Amino acid sequence: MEIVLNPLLNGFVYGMLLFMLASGLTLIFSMMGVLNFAHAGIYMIGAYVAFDMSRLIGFWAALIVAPLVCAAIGAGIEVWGLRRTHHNGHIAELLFTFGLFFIIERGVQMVWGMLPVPYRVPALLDFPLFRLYGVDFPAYRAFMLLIAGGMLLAIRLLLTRTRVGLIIQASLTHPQMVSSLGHNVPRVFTLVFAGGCYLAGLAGVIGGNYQVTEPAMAASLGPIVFVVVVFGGLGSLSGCFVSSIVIGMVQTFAVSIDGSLADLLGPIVAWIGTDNLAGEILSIPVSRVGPLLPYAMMVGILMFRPRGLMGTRDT
Amino acid sequence: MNEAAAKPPKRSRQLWLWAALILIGVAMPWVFYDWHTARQSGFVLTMMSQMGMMVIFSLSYNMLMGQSGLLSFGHAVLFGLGGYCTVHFLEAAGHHSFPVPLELIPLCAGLTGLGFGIVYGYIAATQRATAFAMITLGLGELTTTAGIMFHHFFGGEGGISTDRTNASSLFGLSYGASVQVYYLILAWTVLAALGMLFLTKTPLGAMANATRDNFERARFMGYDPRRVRFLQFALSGFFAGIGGGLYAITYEIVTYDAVSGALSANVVLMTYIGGATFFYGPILGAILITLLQSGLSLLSNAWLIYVGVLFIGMVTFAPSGLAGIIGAHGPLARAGRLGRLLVPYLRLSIPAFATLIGFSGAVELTSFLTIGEAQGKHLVLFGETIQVWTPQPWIVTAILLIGGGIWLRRECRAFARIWDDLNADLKDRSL
Amino acid sequence: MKKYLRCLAAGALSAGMCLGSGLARAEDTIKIAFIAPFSGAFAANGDAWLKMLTFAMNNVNAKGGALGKKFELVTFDDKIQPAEALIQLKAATDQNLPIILGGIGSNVAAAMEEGVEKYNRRNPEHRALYLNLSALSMPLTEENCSFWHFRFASNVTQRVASLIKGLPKDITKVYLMNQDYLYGQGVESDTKKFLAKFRPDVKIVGDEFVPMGKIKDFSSYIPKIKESGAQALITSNWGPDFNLLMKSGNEGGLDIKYYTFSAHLNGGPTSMGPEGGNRTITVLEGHDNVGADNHIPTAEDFVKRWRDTKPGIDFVWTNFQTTFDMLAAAINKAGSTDPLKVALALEGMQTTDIYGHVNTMRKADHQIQMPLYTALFTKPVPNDSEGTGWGWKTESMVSAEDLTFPTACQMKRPDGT
Amino acid sequence: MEAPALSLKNVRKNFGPVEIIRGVDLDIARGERHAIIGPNGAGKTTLFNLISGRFPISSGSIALNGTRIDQLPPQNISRLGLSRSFQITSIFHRMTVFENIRCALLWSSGYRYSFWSPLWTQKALNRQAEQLLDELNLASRRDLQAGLLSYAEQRALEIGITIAGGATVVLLDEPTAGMSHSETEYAQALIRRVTEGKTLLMVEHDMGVVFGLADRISVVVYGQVIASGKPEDIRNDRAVKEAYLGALTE
Repeated sequence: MEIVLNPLLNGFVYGMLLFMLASGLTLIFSMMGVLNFAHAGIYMIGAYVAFDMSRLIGFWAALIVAPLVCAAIGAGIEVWGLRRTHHNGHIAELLFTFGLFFIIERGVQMVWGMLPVPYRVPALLDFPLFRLYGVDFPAYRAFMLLIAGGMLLAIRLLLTRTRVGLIIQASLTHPQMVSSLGHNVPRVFTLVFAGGCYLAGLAGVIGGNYQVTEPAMAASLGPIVFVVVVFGGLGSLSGCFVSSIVIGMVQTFAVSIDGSLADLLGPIVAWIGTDNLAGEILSIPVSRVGPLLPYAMMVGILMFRPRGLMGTRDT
Repeated sequence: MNEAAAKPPKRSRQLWLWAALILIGVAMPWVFYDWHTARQSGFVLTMMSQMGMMVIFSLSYNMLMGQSGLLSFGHAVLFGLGGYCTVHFLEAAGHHSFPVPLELIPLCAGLTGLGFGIVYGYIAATQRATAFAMITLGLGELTTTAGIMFHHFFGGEGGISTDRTNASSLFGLSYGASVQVYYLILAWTVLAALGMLFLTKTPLGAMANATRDNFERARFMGYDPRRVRFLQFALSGFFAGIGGGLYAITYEIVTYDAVSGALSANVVLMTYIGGATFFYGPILGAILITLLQSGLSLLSNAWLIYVGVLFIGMVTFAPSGLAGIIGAHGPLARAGRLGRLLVPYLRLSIPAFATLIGFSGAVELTSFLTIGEAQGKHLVLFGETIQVWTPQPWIVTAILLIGGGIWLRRECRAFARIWDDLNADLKDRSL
Repeated sequence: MKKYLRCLAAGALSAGMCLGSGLARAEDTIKIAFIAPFSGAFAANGDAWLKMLTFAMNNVNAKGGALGKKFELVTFDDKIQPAEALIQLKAATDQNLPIILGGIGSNVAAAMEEGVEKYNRRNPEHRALYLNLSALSMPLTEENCSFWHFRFASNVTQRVASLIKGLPKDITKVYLMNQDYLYGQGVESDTKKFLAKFRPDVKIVGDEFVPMGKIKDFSSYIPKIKESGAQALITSNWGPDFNLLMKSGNEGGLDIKYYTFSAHLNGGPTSMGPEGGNRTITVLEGHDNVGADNHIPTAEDFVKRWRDTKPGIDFVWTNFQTTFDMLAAAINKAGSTDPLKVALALEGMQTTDIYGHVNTMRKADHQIQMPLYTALFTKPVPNDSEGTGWGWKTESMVSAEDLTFPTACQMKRPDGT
Repeated sequence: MEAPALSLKNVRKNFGPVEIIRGVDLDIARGERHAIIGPNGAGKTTLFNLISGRFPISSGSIALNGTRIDQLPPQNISRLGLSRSFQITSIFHRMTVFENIRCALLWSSGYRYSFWSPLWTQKALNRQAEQLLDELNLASRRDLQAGLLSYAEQRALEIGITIAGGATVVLLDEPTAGMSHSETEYAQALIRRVTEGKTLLMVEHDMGVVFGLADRISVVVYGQVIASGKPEDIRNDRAVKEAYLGALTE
């Protein structure tokens, strides 16, 4: 039990962080067809802004303000950038966000320097909440779960109970339909993009001190978020949620497995020997390749089911 | 391809242009020859060699991006694997078990690239558009990590190295001197470019364009778009492999950087900035980006920002890249009206220059505020240290940037009017 | 108004802005090339290295430099890419800068060592000399060793040996965790080797490899470590892989010591902060409190002058000073900056470092032999690191003699030497 | 006896719970010009999509010259000699008009996926493409990007692409939709000319075109063929009248 429960809990926390990032991305992707490469960049900005603000006005105020800053940046990007490239097609939009990511990454280095900044968990939450088989579970992680859960609830309510939410929901599955119904689609686009960036910013605020706030944080998390979104499927928030948790779990569980293919195929490996590439690949334990599994999963699912786990449309 | 339909008189002119470009390539090492020390400029040679292989690489990328409408984020995998194999070939040549002269080793690298292209292409070509992009991203990530993890083939993060003089030569050259390697690269670049140009004029090339424009229609004409994508991917792997082989021959070491996402991203930038809709666009892009990378990075720490802004600017305002901008002047040039644009261009250039300076000033000042500070450097111009903490330079920069920007906007509108008038006039006459 | 005009003129050229000390250079200097990443993921290291190097160089210049000339650094950006480093190598040799400093990133260092070796073979009239400041991987001075490469930092084996020798007697159970690439694998095998040799009483209760830079949450490792009953974790993880590991450990209530190799590098103390206090031990060439701890006036003066420049980081690479001291001595001895003569002069050279120890450049493999320290991140200390309030306090020192190991290097020497 | 050019047997198609095509039986003889008419949303275009393999059918069978084609992907159906056009113009926008036509000729000329035969030396192929351009009256637009053509010209190109490959069975989906009166007349003549000797199945709203071209007409309403016969029979069919009037009064 203890082998399972701890990774389960931690995988869940990590999965929730992924979900906060991925939910915004999936909203943007499903509706506008743009895989926003700059999304993880916004996450990073969120973390850095929160770091600065938590020193000026405290963590709790930063929790409110920093995501709003990110939302404003997102709205700006949509209005002054993406909208202008829209008529050149999705590829151009994707490349636009791709270039934007370059600039954000370098810009952050220019403004905040290249070294990690000491963005720490607020003292109020810096205590172990409970012990599980001798390992502490920090209160901050519980707080993260709380925020992520609250956010999930808020998105659900927003999408199902408000007019804007209904339009967005319809746009997720039938983007052309909604625009032909005469809704101001550009405004909805801006709203969704800003909303997605808000979520990324919020993830940055609570993820920045859960991990390390440094200029490489975006580049290292970005691809994984893509994997989550693509794996979960286009136009499906629940798919996104499931795939976030699955990938969070896979990444955390894989490291606790010490076996390798060689253990299963003992005699064959003995015959091949470990002194060549094939033997080397076979004798690598699962715990070492664990973090690669999501990519393999993504490639696999795209080959055979391009709409992802629970998607409504092909990617 | 637009130029496929180029009119005969233009084609001969183009031919001269290409001949001139090759001639420049041949002459370049001697322009930078240092007669005092009787040495070639190693920097220029290496940079030109880099340009050569990047030209091949980005042209091969454009077989996917421009010609087939496939956005790959893992193209460096094919390039780098070609490079890795070349190192192994050269090592084998050192043990006399690989009797291929150095001149032909890029061809072997190309064949391995083709092999990997077939394997990766089989997986990636199942999808198109964003799904294709994501598959290539995943494959690239997997391969890069494998490159760091496995030692027998990839040599870990230290990479594997070799000696190009191991191999024999058809012409009795040693290939010790970089200038010999440079000419080898130049020859292969020309060959590969011709090869890829040829491919655009074949049924497969035509169908690649067709599936790019409308893959569904292609199916109703009897073609399987997946097969077209697959063949195009594999063939582009062949040329990327040649590029990788030349990389291995030039640097004699291949590390995981050669398969990494950074290089894959770079080739996207090169191809797009150069212009993916024209065959020759990536050539321009590769040359420009290599210049920026090796040249601008000597001057400014923030060179990546400039490249990023250039890229975004291109995506937003000139989606057909540099080649597109040049191409747009074609009709006017043929009509002999290019002179009419001289004054508007001059008018445009002043605010553009001011904005550029304001922008780079802002970037450099910010960069010196943080990074420069970290390096303990000072911003020095004309022997005078600029105090980045004083307001004057910031005010000047802000005036240039904002004022120049507003002025530029106005001039741009005026320019657009003149441009439209001229083109409309031209159209009227031709009808 | 005039001032503004001048600024305008200055702004007019800011597009083509120059790095560093600018255009008005005195011609009569010995220029040294420094090829390092100034952009990309490792740019922070390039910056920090440059700062320390410049300080070390100024110290030598203050004593008169070499051959009556002052030293000057010319920087080249390799973007932590081997290919780019080789282009910049050509740029440096074009500018007749035969002496090249470098050493950030083992991949780049391996490419540079090979590149210089081949370059010298093919251009015997214009050779280059590669002085490696900080790339630690073993092959550089073992199977790939080159006459034209000198390593001015202790290598992986020496570092691991000093860590094992400095391991307190009461620690009997250790857990190994290393990144899954050449460096981490080297540390792991050396750790096992030296534990068996020097500390047969210590039991290895866990041995783990993690993929580099891929793990975002180390908490799944914590139960494993806890369960193993380890008292200490020996890890070569650096950057986020170390910081995240310790963060997860602390949050999970893991009460063990972390024996590391890189926690002292620039940015390390900031990211550890109080969380790393009294539990992080690192192996280093020196730190800002060695002088104060042992009352070495030269070192105290050195640190004081260093801190007066407000560098924001500790001077942990004390071997940078040794590098410049040796280089100046070698150039004086050779009477020129000819790479071959300087290289021959460097072989077997001995100088005294700022702590008063004798450092030797071994002829057989061009590997410096110098003492190493292990230090604990603690407070209070005379000089704290990066303004955190915490700093390094020496735990143990292992002399150069104890870190001298046989080499497998079979160096191909130039003809007639 | 010779198998019909196209034979549909009890073809059904549902999207989710909604059945769009509800058991269509249709035989089209070789060389016949057959028009399908019916109110909007009757499932005419869906029927085309099923025949040409764009969507898989839910049940039933479709045979082309006696060969089952209902399980084949579109490219294989096309190779068996069935070609179709689209209601929404579907051409290669960024290629020239000439290249559009030449691409459509490639498979049937046996080039397949060749990457070794340079197109500029393929005299016969190029001549054939030029000829077709003349036939389509598009010769003057030869080197223009297809996306820049006028609407009527694009429709002509659409038909050109459809018949270029030498298919024996041609499906045209509203070839004259959105055309002016004179354009329609021109298109009608064009269709008559280029489909000479072929089996033609077309969906069309313009009754002038339908009665001008078709040998036989089928009426599709709510996913079923309610009537099929000679033009004059259809004109007098009561069910058809009801369906149409019903549709109009809705």
